[in-house]
Parts: sequence; C-alpha cells; structure tokens
Amino acid sequence: MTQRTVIAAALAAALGLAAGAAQAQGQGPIKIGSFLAVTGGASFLGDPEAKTLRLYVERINKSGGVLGRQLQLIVHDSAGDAKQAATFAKRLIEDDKVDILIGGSTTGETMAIVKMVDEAELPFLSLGGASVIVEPVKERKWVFKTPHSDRLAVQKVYVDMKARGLTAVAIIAGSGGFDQSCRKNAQELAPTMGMRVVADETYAPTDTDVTPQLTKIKNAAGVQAVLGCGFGGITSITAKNYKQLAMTQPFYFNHGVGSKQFITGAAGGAEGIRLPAAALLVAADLPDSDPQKKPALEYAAAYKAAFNEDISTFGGHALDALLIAVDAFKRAGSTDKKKVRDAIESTKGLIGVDGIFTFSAADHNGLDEASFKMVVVQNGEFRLLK
Amino acid sequence: MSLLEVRGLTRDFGGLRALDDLGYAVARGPIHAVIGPNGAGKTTLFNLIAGIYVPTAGRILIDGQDVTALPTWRRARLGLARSFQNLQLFENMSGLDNVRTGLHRHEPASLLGAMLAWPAIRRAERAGRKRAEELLAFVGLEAWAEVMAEAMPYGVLKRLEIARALASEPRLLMLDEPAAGLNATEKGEIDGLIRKVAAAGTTVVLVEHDMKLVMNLAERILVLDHGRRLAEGTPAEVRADPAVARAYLGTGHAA
Amino acid sequence: MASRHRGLVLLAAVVLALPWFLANKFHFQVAILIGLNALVCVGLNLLIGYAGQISLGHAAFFGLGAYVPALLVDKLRWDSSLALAAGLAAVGLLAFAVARPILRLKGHYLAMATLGLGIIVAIVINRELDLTGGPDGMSVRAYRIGDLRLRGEWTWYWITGGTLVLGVWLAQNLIDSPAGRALRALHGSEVAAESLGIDVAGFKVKAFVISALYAGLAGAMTAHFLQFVTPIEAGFLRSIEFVTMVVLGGMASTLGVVVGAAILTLLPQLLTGFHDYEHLVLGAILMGMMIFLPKGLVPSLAALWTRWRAQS
Amino acid sequence: MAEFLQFLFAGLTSGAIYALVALGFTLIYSSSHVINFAQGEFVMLGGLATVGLLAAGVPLLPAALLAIVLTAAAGIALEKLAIEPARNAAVVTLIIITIGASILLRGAAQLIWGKDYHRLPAFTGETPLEIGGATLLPQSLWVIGVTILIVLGLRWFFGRTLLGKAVLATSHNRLAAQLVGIDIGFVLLLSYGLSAALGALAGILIAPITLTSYTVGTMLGLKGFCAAIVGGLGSGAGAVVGGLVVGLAEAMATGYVSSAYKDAVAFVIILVVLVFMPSGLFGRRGTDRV
Repeated sequence: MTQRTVIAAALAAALGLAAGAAQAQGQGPIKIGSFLAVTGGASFLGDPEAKTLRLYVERINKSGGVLGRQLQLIVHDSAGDAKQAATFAKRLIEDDKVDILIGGSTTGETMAIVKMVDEAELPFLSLGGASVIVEPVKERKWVFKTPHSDRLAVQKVYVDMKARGLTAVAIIAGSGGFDQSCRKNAQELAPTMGMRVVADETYAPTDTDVTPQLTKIKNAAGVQAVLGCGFGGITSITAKNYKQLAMTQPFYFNHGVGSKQFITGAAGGAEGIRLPAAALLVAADLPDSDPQKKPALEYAAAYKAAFNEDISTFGGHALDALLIAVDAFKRAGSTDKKKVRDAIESTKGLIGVDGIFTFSAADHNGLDEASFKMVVVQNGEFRLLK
Repeated sequence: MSLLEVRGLTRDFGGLRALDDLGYAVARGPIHAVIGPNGAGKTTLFNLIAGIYVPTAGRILIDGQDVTALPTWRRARLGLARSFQNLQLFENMSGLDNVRTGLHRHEPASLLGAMLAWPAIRRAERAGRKRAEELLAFVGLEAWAEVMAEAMPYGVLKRLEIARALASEPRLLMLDEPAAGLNATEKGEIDGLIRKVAAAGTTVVLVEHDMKLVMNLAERILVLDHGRRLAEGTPAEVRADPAVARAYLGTGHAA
Repeated sequence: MASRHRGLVLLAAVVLALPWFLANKFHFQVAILIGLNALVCVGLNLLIGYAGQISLGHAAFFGLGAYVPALLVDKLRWDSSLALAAGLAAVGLLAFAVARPILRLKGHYLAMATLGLGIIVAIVINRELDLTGGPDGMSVRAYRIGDLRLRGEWTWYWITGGTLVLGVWLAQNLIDSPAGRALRALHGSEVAAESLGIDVAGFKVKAFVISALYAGLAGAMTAHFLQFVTPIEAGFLRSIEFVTMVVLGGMASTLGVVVGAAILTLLPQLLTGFHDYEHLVLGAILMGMMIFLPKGLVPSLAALWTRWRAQS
Repeated sequence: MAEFLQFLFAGLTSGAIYALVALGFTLIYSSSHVINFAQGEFVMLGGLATVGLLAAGVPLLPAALLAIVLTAAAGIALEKLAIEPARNAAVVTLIIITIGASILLRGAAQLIWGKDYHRLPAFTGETPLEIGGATLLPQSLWVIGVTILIVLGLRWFFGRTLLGKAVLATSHNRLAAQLVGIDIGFVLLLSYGLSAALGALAGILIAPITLTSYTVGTMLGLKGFCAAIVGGLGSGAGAVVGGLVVGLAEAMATGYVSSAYKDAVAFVIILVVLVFMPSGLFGRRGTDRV
C-alpha cells in the first residue's frame, strides 16, 4: 500500500489542503496575480517584468497601499511555457483568488489563458506583444495589454526606411515567437506600405554565428536595408557579424534589442543601428515638456538603484500594467471585478512609461503611437532619432 | 534426412578464418558432441547454426530446409534451441518467467490480443504457467520459481537455461559448455539431465571441454581443430584417432 | 484477484476518491495534467521500463497527437473523433516508419537518434508558421461529440481518469502475457530472446508504436482540455520530462510511473515559492532521488518495505 | 568563391566549437561509459566564471585559469557526489542524474551571475582578417588552433603517458584495469575533472564569439553530443571530425539551401549517419560474443 500513501501525501502537500485557502473577500490585501517567463528563453522579458512588479508593489505599499489596503503580489515563473502559464493562471484565479491578473510575458502564454479569464470574468492585463491578444475586442472583454503592438514596431521601421528612400528590405529573424511575429508582420505589411521583402533568413536563438545568413543577404540582389527580428545574445552576435562582413546597408532591428546588453554584447557592431522603442529607452533625450520624461527617468533610476541593472523597455510594460491596475482600483473604489474592468476600459490619459494610455470599448491596447519612437545607437548609447 | 546439416560452412573474422569449409550432419536421436581445443571454431559453429553470425560461405539446413538466410528467431521457430557459453538469462525476470519465455513459439504473441485480454491468451497463460512449473520440476528448480534470475547462483542458472530452452520443445537442442564452471556434483546432475532430455526424444548437440562427460554422454563426436574437421565418429573411434591425440597434446588438453 | 489487477483497483480507487479532496478547478486541472502525463508514462514505460529501449523523443508523438487533430478540426472542419483517429494514425505511422532503423541502435546511440527525431518534429511544428501558428502556439477547439462539447474540469477529470485506468489495464494485460514477456526478454538479453523464437526487431517496433500511441492520445487530450497548444509540447525538454517521470517513479512499475508523473507535474507548483532558487532545488531533488533511489521511487520504497517487514 | 569561403569559415568556427564540447563528452564516456548531459554547463561555467572574475578586477589570464580550476572542481564534485554513488545504476538513470546536475548548475549560475548575457573581450582584437574576399575573426583562429592543440595533447596523453594509458585501460575493461593495480576511482575523478576543464576552456575561448549566459550550455551540449555521436563515442579524432561535419553542414545548408531549418541539420545528419553506421563514423563496431 506504499503507492497510495505516496500519492496521497504528494497530493495533499501540493494542493495545499491543509491551508485554509478561502480568505474573507475585501478585508485582506488586494491580490495581484502574475505569471511571467522569469526563466527560460523569454526571460529577457519576464525577468525585468517580475523585478519591476516587486519593486513597485513594495513602493506602493510603503506609501500606504491602494484604497487603504496593501497590495499582495503573487508571481509564478511560467518559464515561457504556455501549459505552465495556464496552470499558474488557474491557480491564481481559483486558489489565490486574485483580484487582477498581470502577465504572460509572451503572446503564447497570454493566448493560452484568454478563454480562461473570460470565463472567470477577471480583469487581465497582458504584457504580450501581438495584437491578436486584444483583437477582436468583442471576444476579449476582460483582456487588455500594455506594450505597443509588435505590428506598430514594424510600421515604424518601414516608415523610417521609406523616408530614407529604402524600399527593398531583407529580413533576418530568430525562430522564437517574438521574432517570428515581427517577421510575419514585416511580410504582411510590406505590400501595403510600398516595401518589398527581397531576402528572408532565419536563425535559431541558440546559434553561435549568423555569418552564413548574412552573407546570403549581402549577396542577394538589390537589398537596400536589413531588418533584424529578435532579442537576446544572438542579436548582438548578428550585429557583430554584420560588422565583420563589412555590410553597408542600413541595419534596423525591432524593439527586442532595446536593452544596454545588446550594445555592449555587439562589441561596436551596434553602432548606427536603428530601432523602434518606447520613449522610456531614451527618456533623457526627450524634451522637458514631454509628460513621459519624468516618470521614465524616475523608473530608470529606481530600477538601477534596486537591481544595479539598466532598465529594458520590457520592465516598463509591467510597470504600466501595475499603474493601470492601481488607477482602476482607485476609480472603481473597490476590487469588484466588473467595476475594475469597466474602470480599466475607461482609463484616460494615464501617463505610463511606455506612453499615454487611453482605453475604450474598441481599443484594449490604448497606447498612443507617438510614444513609440525611432531610436539609433550612437557612441554606445540609445539616442532619440530626430 | 539429417535433422541438421551444414555444407561448406566458412566464416572469417577480419583476416582470421574461424571455420573452414566444414561439412557436418546431425542425425535425429542420439546425443552429439563437438569438441576441439580452444579456438577450434566450436562456438562459431553454434553461432552460425543459430543465426547469430552470417556465414562467409556455405549453407545450413534444418530438416532439409535451407535456413542460411533466415534470422535467428525464425530458425528458433523451426525447433532450434540453445544454451549459451556465458549464460544469457533474463536477469530482470523470475525463474518461472524465464522458462515461460521459452514457451514463446507455441504461444499466441499478439500484442493487441494481450492488451485486450482475449480469452485465448488468458487460457494460454494458464496452460503455459503449468507447463513452465513442470519444466522447472524436470530440471529440479521448483524452489527457484519466484526468485529473480539476477539473484541465482551459477549452477542454478545453468539448469534454468536448459529448462528455458526445453520449454520451446526443440527438435534440436544445442548446449554450449553445459558443464563449464560446475563442481563434480553439479556435473553429475547436468549429465543426468542431458540424458533425461535425450531420452524424452530431443536431439542434443553439445560443445564441451570436459572429456569425461563427453565420452560418457555422446554417441557421436565431431572433433574440430583450427576451423576444420579433424575427426568424426563414436567416442571409441575418436579416442583412437592419432590426429586427435596430437591436436590435444599439442595444446596441452589431455583428455 | 490476479496480482496484476491489484494495482489497477488501487488506481481506480484513487481516481474515484480524489474529487472529494479537490477544492477547486485549479486542483482539478493539476489532477488532469497528472493523469495525462501519467498516460504518456504508462506507454513509455512499456518501451523503456519493460523493453529496455530508451527514447528521448516521445514528446514528438505527444506534440503530433496534439497538433494533427487540432489542425484537421481547425482548417478542414473535420469531426473531432475522426480527426483524433487520423491524428493517432499519423502518430502510429510515423512511429512505425522510423522504428525499424532507429531501434537497431543501442544505448546512447538510440538515445541520440530518438532525441534527434524529437527535435526535428518540434522544429517542423515551430517553423511551419502558417499552418501551426509557430512558436506562439494555436487555439484548439473543444472536442465535440455531435452537439455535445467536452469542456470544463469536471468533464475532463472523468475522461482522463477513465482513460488512464483503461490505459493501465491494457498495459498490465500486455505485460502479463506472452508478448509482454517477449518485451522483457529482449531487455534482458536480445540474443537469448532471438534464440527462443522472439522476433526482437518486430517487438521493438511494436513497443515503440504502442508507446507512441499512448503519447499521441495524451497529447490530443491535453490540447483539447487546455484548448491551446504550443510547440513546447513537442520539444526536447518535454521529452526529457517524460523520461524523468518514468525513471523517477520506477521503471517497469506501472504504478511507479504514475507516481513519477504526479511528482514531476506537481514539482513546479510546489517549488514556485522558491523563486530564483527553483531550478537549483529542482536539480538537487532530481539528482538526490536518482542517487538514493536508483530503481525509482516506488520499487525502491517497496523493496525497503519488504525488508523492513522481514526484519520485524 | 568568396561566398563559399565565408560559409567555410563559419562552418569551421562552429565546427571547432562543437568539437571542443564533443571532446569533453568523449573523455568522460571513454573512462566511465556515461554520457554527461551536464557537459554543456561546464562550457557555460567556464565562460561566466571568467566574466565574473574579470568584473571583480582579476586580469584575463588568471581569471581564465581560475575559472578552469573552478569548473574542474565542479566536474570532480559531480563524479564524486553523484556519479560514483550511482555507478551501478542503469544508463537512463545516469542520464537523468546528469540532467539533474545540468538543471542545478544552470540554477546556480543564474543566481550567481544573473540572467543577462555577457561578452569576453577577444584575445587579439576584433579586426576581421580578410582572406579571399571572406572575413574571419582572429578569435576563430584561437578556437581552431586550441582545438588542434587539445587533440594533439590528448593523443600524447593517451598514447605516451602512464596515466593516459590507465584511463584507456579502464575504458576497455574496468575489472582487468583494477586487477593490474589501476586506481579506478582516481582515473574517473581525473577524467571528469579534465573533461570539465576542457569544457571551461571551450567556454572561455568561444565567449568572445558567441557571448555567454546561463542558458548557453543547453544547445552547445546537445550539438556537442551530436558531434560526439557522429564521430563515434569514445574516439577523440571522431569527436573532432563529428564537430566539423556538423558545423560545416549547418553552414553549407544555410548558405546553399535555406536557413529556415538550419538548427535541424545537425539532427538530420545524426539520423542519416546512425541509420547507415550504427556506431558513428569512427565507433567500435561490437559483435555480440555469446
């Protein structure tokens, strides 16, 4: 009968039977549940997101909390795995009975739970990039997202290319979800924006070298500009290889490279590369009149002080989600899920670090496009492209 | 027709010719033995007959049927069974299950049927269990039925291997050094066991170094040396053959 | 009662009793995922535990089992059951096609070949963006039987529990049969098995296909239950997870692998509180268990229990 | 021609990297018949430890040496604490133990050095060399050169030194080696230590090219395993040939076919090689002796 004992013990321990789970609603802290890709391939997203949430929940609590209640943050590491994300989301909803969900660092993690939050009728702020997360809005009553749509990133790049008279673009993209979404957008947007994709190469995020792919692009006929889609160490390698091959076409990346590591890792190869990024990345370059400058600089300073790391734009997505949630709780005057959802949907002019948010029944992303800037790497720093 | 016949059997390992153009026939009935000094090609011959090795040249016939191209398991299904020089028991199974595995060629082996617990298979299981228990008793191992093979002493394993081979009700049983590593008492038991098997109608071919045992048991003996036939005949004939004596004395293997 | 049914009855009792102890939908979801992983492991155990053939690529079959029916329903509007049958047929065919050349290999070479096969399938699912949605995964429609849509934890708990019990029953029957002994025999000694008339290559192929079908069915059920699937389900790490479940719980012990599946499915839930230390602890637990209980949890504990009983 | 040369350089560089990792696999497999799935983590440890020590103000050379020593210690600890106690366990159990070790090492690295990726400075500058219209980074020459030196060194070690012969003897027949007085325990510790040191050295050499982070070990380990298997386990020359075959095939497939399935190339090669040569290109073909 050893088997039964083992099973019973394991289940009892795991499912927390002993714990008196149900807590009186409304009396204790406001619970914010989060599942993020803190480790694994997408940890470049999840790690700063988790750090930011912890940092700011603590700060908010120190200054008295929200509605006179403390915030309680529960973060689970999904490691970027959609199945794991779905299970943690279920746990947050059913077991922890959270008042709002923030998370899903990636599109996959998010899409795995959109049906779940709809059934649970729980407000959910996603940090994923793809626009399908909030579209069609009719089917996404409870889902909102804070990052700029990754489609917008490509649009920005194309607009900049066209302004320089470059219309024939080569794509070099990683095989991850974030990268492939960018690649797909680049292909789909090209005809409507008067661009032509003349080369399309792929690499794995674990590759050690991309010179073969770049050599093919270099030798392809008529390439006027190159767009890289990716994130992490491999983007630095790409930039380095680009320089090694002495390629001369203007090189663009999507917003995945918006962190200082990209520049230092590329050993000079990042110089001159352009990318779209939230204003956060170049806050110092913003005019003082820009309403985002102050909060962005403050966030950068606070993050650096707490973790001794430079901010990335991804942590900003989490901060904005938290700010939107807190704002909604305040305006709803309670944690009633329906009221909080409505409050989020009626958010107006909220100044976040990603931009200014104005949600509506027709727009669950709510970001103004103006806050998505084109940035260039100059002397080893991200600078606002003027 | 001979139960087993090999014609022109040759096998090279790299540059070494282990068996050279050997002709050999085994008639139904008595106990046969293959002897010879170390490296004479005895085990190679067994492995060629069993189908573990592919011959470089030559043919192998069982009951007149050419089996040279057949894989080992098909030859086994024609009624060829064997024991191994360096024991090949199923260590992950009990004594009884080892013997039951020997019944394989007479049992319905359908996976689907087994999974769905078809009555025919359950019936075969009950009958097989009984048969295996009988065989264990036959070799005197009733007490070892539920012991895992990995926990059995050497002498027991030797007999278990024979019981397992017998379970397939072979026409021809090949025993590779059945007495090797056994003490005098155990050798006596094996001797008796082989006689019992032969008496029950199974043709036995054995490779053995123990000349006393061979001369006692075998009715016909093939002597190999350097992969060639040196002599063949009754124990008395072989004993009298000067070439045999030379070969054995030359390598220090006095009979 | 035949001894092979004792474990089955125990399992069925656990499945029947468990809902009394499950407080909410999350608990049910974890229980369902345990059951589905256990289903994979019961099949994989036939291959690894009994037939002694390692596979580091079974997530490929799990993933195909999830994707093929999902795609047939989504793109071609097939009936769910028809799509499931087609999915299983595809899994079985692939397993059958690759089994013979691959299973000639032994030990680490076999491990590498199965690993390679798994990775290739995962890469294909990952790369065929237009078809599968790529790395971000795809939504899966609820399983329909006529007008009935199979949805919700309660429904899937009983479907999973029933399938698992059935799967264990089939596996136990197989193990305790001539064919099952043939599988164990080729694990013990291939040459002896051949010499007894066992078609070693054939049985390896059959064990491979059957274990692939278990994985494929579990994959399809997982996708239908979660209504979402990503290429991670077909990936290398998932394959390793399945093998670890089998080895951890106890090779050649059907109840053992169910326990192994339970432990490994629960661990992320248990360890999530360790935050940054989670992987450190997970690695230490895996190593510790395998070092101190090398035959797996259930067989090792069972042996201890017998010894303890014998002493007292 | 320039194009071909460029693919060739890329393939040689990657191939040499895979070969270095594969040599580590080979070393451990030779002595203990264990496939160490934590081999890639030694590569990661070597690179990250050097980065960490550099950041702490240690100059490059002592930092690298210290990192190699630390990683070798990790290898020895793995053998002593995890492999040795489980030496009689089944192959698959040992695989799970080394996988557990790799999860543990990755978890530890992530705690110590964080999740960012880092770069080591190139040993002799970043200015690419131009050869026949193609370019090659000086660091690639370092990788290729050191790989050649290591292969020669290992050949000397196994062929000319008593210790090396003891390792070989242990690999062929552990019992016999023990009988002639070889200290098996020491030989095993040595080969794990050496293999870890080799991994660390690889990690340091390639960090200027590939960058390094706590996750680099996984795929490098897999590719190294691939290379070791293609070459035939237990053969040093096989490991190098295997590494080059995989690296060159990836580069040429990317260059002349398509990059979409680049990361599948190594595994397709594995399947093709194993179907036709079940023991790899240089592996010993065993016949069952019964």
